Amino acid sequence: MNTKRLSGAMVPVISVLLGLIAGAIIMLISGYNPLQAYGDIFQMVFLTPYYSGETVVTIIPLILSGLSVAFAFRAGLFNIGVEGQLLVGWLASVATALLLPAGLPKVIMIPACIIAAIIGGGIWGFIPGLLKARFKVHEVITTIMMNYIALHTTNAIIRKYFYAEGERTPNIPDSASLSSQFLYNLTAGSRMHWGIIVALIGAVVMWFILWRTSKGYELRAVGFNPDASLYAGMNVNRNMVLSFFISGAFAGVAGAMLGLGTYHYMTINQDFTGIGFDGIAVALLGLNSSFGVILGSILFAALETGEIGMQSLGIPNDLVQVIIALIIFFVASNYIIRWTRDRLKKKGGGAK
Amino acid sequence: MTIMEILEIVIPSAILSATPLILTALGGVFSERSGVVNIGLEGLMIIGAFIGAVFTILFEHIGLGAASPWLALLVAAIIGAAFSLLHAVASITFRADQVVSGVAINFLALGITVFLVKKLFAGSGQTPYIDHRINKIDVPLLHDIPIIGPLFFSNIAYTSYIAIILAFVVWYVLFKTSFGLRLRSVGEHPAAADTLGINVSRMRYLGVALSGALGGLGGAVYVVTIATNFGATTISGEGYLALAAMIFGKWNPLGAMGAALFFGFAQSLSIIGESIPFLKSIPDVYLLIAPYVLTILALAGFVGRADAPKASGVPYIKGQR
Amino acid sequence: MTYVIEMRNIRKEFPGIVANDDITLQVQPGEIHALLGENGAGKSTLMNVLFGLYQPEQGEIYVKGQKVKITSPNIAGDLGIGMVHQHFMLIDTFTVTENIILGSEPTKAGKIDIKVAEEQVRKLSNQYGLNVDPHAKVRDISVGMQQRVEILKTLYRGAEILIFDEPTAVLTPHEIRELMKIMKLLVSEGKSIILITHKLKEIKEVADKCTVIRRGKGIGTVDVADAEPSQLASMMVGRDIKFQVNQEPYHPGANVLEIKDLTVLDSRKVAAVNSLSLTVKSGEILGVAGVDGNGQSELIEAITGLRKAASGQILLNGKEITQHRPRKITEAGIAHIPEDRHKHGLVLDFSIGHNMVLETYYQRPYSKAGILHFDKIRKQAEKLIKEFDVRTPSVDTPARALSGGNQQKAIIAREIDRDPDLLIAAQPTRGLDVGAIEFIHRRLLEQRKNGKAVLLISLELDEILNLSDRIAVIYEGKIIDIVEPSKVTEDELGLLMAGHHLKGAHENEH
Amino acid sequence: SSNGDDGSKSSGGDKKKGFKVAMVTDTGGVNDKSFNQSAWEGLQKFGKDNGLKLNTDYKYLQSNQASDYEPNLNTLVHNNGGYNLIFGIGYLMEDAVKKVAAANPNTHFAIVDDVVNAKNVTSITFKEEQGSFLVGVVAGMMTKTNKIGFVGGEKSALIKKFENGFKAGVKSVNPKADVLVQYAGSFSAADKGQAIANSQYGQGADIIYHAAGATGNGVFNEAQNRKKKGDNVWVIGVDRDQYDAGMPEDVTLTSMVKRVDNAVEQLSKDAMNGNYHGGENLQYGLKDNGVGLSEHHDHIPDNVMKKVDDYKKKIINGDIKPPQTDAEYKDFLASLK
Ligand SMILES: Nc1ncnc2c1ncn2[C@@H]1O[C@H](COP(=O)(O)OP(=O)(O)OP(=O)(O)O)[C@@H](O)[C@H]1O
Ligand SMILES: Nc1ncnc2c1ncn2[C@@H]1O[C@H](COP(=O)(O)OP(=O)(O)OP(=O)(O)O)[C@@H](O)[C@H]1O
Ligand SMILES: [Mg+2]
Ligand SMILES: [Mg+2]
Repeated sequence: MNTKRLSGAMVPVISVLLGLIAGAIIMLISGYNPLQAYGDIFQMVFLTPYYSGETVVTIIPLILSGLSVAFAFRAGLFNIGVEGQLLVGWLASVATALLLPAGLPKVIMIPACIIAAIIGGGIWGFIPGLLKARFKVHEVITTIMMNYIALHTTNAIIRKYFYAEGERTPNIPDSASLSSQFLYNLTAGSRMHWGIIVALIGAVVMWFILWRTSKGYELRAVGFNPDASLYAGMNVNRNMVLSFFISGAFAGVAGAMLGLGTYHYMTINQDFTGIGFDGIAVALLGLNSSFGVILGSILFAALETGEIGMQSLGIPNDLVQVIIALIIFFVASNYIIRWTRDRLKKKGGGAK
Repeated sequence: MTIMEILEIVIPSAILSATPLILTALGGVFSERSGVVNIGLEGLMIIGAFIGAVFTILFEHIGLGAASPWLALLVAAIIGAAFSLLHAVASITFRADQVVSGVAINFLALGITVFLVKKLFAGSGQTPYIDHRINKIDVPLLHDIPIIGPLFFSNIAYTSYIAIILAFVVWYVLFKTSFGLRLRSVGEHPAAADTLGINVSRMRYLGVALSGALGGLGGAVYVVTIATNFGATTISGEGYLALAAMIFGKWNPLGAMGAALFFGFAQSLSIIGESIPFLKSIPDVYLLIAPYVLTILALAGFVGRADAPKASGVPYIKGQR
Repeated sequence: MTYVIEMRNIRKEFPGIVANDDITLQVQPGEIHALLGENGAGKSTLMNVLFGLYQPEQGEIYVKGQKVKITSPNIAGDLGIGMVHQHFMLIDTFTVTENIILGSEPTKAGKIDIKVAEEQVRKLSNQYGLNVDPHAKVRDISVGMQQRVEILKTLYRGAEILIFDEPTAVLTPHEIRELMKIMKLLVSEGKSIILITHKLKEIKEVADKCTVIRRGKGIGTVDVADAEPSQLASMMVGRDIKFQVNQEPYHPGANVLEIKDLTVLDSRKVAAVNSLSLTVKSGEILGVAGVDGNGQSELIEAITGLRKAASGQILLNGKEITQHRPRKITEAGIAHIPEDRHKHGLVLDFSIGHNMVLETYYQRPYSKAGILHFDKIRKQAEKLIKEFDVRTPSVDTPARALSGGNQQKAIIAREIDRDPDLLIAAQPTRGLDVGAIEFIHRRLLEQRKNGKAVLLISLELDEILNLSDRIAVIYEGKIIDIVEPSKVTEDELGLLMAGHHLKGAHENEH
Repeated sequence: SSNGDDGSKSSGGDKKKGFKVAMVTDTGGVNDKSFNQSAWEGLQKFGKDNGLKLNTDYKYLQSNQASDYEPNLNTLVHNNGGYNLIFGIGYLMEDAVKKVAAANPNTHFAIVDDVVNAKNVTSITFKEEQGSFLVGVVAGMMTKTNKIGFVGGEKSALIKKFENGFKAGVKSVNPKADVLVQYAGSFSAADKGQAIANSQYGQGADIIYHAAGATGNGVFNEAQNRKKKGDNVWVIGVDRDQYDAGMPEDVTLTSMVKRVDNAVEQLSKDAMNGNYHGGENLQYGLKDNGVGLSEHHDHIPDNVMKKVDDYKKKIINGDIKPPQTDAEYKDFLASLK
């Protein structure tokens, strides 16, 4: 039993290794030194406090975005709408911070902003959920459409109600900020903030809901087999909507992390942040488990921070994209790994 | 403006912007009808757009003149098909989760093309402009027909007709030929097809390759009729819209075409809206989101449930029960 | 003499199991050769080898004396071998004709010549009395017709040797008799048939020879004319079989389920159940007999809340439960063994343990204040697994990995353990072997003995006749008669099921 | 300051002697055919003219996401022994420049297109409304239909300067002309650019001025299509000389260029000579040739060019102050009557 589970977890690990090897080959072909590149990335991300801190800054929304996608997947739903939910959550948190009296203590302010993001992102997830439950509209289309609606609507709201020079909202008051002098000093001036605690709590919450509560049992049952769930007396439609709400809420909190931690304001966005799409990859890399999502996010963030180092070596940063894509491919095609392993076993071990 | 004047602006423009979506959505139909989900349409369009730009420039360079964009379309279809084989290998041979593999295609396409653009054009993030585009024309004779002439035969690119004709061709192929029957059979019930001696993997490879060809074509058409060069942001979301059009159109080529035209129409309507006096007072955000809201309303209101091909997304493993 | 088919010493392994172990099968031209064996004996596997879907590890195959290597169904087809699979291989959304011609379509300039195809189908259909509608979509036709489509598929390809894998499991007695006729017609036209079944009666009726397989090994081939059914049965199982029969005295109690004038629409908005009335009393098994598709599924769905009733009333212990949500109905005391165990009965990706609390997970002691208590769930699962002899490596094994029989036992354990006032058992033994059937029948009878009501819906007439206290015959959404099993023959029941009233006028002839 | 990788393994040490300058692009990247590219061209010219070494003495870092701005700036603070002057290109980087500058008081920064008030930051802004006014004069005089189009990318304060300056220029020379204004909501939606251009030309406009980045590609495309069919339509390009974008149909009437390159080169020179202009806001307008018409303007007749020069003088000597915002435009219109 245990060994079986272990080998299941080996698949992403091997995929990551294969992806890095493939990336190395591309670098070699293009005339770069992969050892130096990976060495620099490692050195930067793990040994240089500033970049470690910045990596964490990237990790935070990524974990939450990955959780959002993974949660939906567990409930049998495909949420491509994280981008939109994230924008709405971002705006909801920043708007709340700006509208509440700045003098409120942090213990009220920050939870209030995060709750606003949960509600905002949740509603943005709720709508496709409702449309699917009520009208059987395919969630892939609605979530794509909702992304664009979120992009334009949040921009318009910022322009109309929260505009500050520089095409953004004003800064949130310090009482709503997740940043701290302690982390700033610890990481030599990076933007690392307490959102990492929020993200980790998010991971625990997802694990707890799905695996420890009867509601989670229901959500998973509906995800795997709606017919049997209906037979067993579960309200399939309500669960579908709830799953989408929770998924959207995670995405919304991811947005809040940008607003309360990374930037302290919201910009008028010309395009999507990309965090939602990365979240899909992270969720799949992490086999839709909380812990896996955390590991996947670390890998992604490390590679993204590493881009800065690669640029300094003159390696086009798009190579990182390619490596990430290859890793995803290898994870997806995990059968290739099993297949190879079985081949090797057959050759090596002979008949049982 | 009179209604006719508005339509004369809106309809040709809707058809033009719908064209890449139609082509790509048709590709999606092929792939999903064969049982392979293709989230990677965006990536296939990116590849096509890249090839469309690079090869038009190359062909112009070697003196092929006005034929350049047309030949580039051909190359884009071929390379698109070749690139999509990655998705095919992963999801058919190696039983990958097809959604994941599609997402990987999207990442990979963007990474590789931008990387190559930089390699090819001295560090530049985008290609130069192409000189020879596929232009919008007035179809001789036909554009003089009253009413429909100005709407459907003026200010239109031949690629749009090609896309529309292709939609009918794909429909014909899928529903009237033995190839189509076989392709659909492996998407509905691969085991049944297998027992009748149909090579499930081969049909699925073909389905995916055709989606690559059409997706590549879609991306290239976008470049040679609209964008005129290629950069990282040239294709941003069009592939996802094509995916939506395919689902909206219920996996039917003609439905997909209708949905893509609907998207195009909604967008051009929202653009012309700003010039129509009584719509002018509406804040522009409403017009910006109108196409997406309309789509959702249309789906919820009268399109309703659509059933995907039954075996779509499920790897076929011989002999598994 | 040359055999039309000779399979010599076939061995086929699956990971961890030898499905066929040195099996030899010899079929003579123009005969119906039965292949008999328990569930999992290896019958389908052997035929899949013959049909080119599996490659054997060992052994040789001869067709009409020629040694052949059948590496794909195409080659099997070229050799004149056709197979009607146990699970129909039909594409729902295609028409009958499309299903038949798929893979060898008549074309004209690349276009399928659908006119020619339909004509060919019609001709074949008439020639063998198969009576199918070439235009109909497969999802709209009856199971019996679907099977005839499967037969046509093989004939269309010019098959000389037809393999039927458990063709009667899903048919009504009438349809079975039709099928037997068709098979006899086919052999009289010179074709040879291999018939897989575990029904001895059928073998006696049509087969010439019978090869018995047990646990992957060939036990022997006998002339059917010389063999007693009991002999075949013990060859198959390796021991003697007792059939369960309802022999205890019948003392019905109060009405548990009362259905009054119930009308239910099917997915196409047609009344599948048509002002139907029925009562089930405590201490009785009420069997519902009927040809598949006469409203049985919709009736059950309406009772259990899975489908809305259009009109009428459903009362449980005198209390109205019409239009209630499934959960309320379950809690009111109805348990349900669903006819499709994969679709409704189990979440295949959950462990078998978690499946054991599918309807009760939210109640104490399995969950308190919304938090699951895994120790309690595990205890319950272990108890049920033991009590009902569910063979599974562990409580944590995914339900998917269990065999069909064991999956069914798990569902029955779960449902009976809830001690329901009314147990609805829909096709509880479909596709199971005699051992498993015996077990399940005993459980149903126990329910009755404990004073509970059982509503048994089955297409197996034997099952209905052996277990029921009363038999309600359903036809076109109505109960057209209620009879006592001791006072009716199988033939009479068959007539009723076809809509013919026993006494008096023939109202519903067709 | 104490943060980051100080990269001292590379040559380091002689920081005082060798002047090093670098820039961080916004997400548009160094080849956006717009201000990032222009800035990099300026920096390259400076580097070559002064014999600096690419990638060590002068370099750029590209930002892939908005969240890269800060780490990229910080990297340059320490990379290769630290750069003396670091440019942040684009208003999107305002906040990042402000923060990093505050944390690194010994490094000099410059921001293009926005203002950061700090001792060690030089702000470079352009008077886009002045250049736009001049191309507005061109359009106002040359239109045959009295309909002119303006296509914007995102509706931002910056792009509003283009719009209002342009409209003011048009109205100054041709009060009867009507300016159709439309924003695409994106700088990268060529299809929308084309659709808007189609709509504006379709409504009779014969000249369109775009300030919409790659969205403008669609505007050019539409114009080229129409020109090919014999319509006499024009596009006015933006940011740099967009002559090439209009070829081969030659639809570029002129472009409103913004000499980010000159500004970057000039500031780099000054800084190398010890004058960092710290805390100053350097505004480049017509006077400094920071904005203006591109060299390609062959299709503009002399009388129009003369008028343009007249207005240029008036703007330079302050007789005319082209409006930046909607409110200023309203006032400007009123003053015309
Ligand atoms: N594809 C497969 N992979 C692994 N094991 C298999 C496979 N197919 C069959 N088996 C196993 O091989 C054995 C023989 O199966 P087979 O289907 O031939 O039995 P059968 O005699 O047809 O039974 P039934 O009466 O239930 O149809 C069973 O134990 C079955 O579980
Ligand atoms: N495709 C497959 N791959 C792996 N194992 C399989 C496969 N099919 C069946 N099995 C295994 O083979 C065994 C028997 O399966 P099968 O469905 O034939 O059982 P069955 O004959 O219906 O059993 P029962 O006697 O309980 O009715 C089970 O343990 C099942 O898990
Ligand atoms: Mg079985
Ligand atoms: Mg079988």
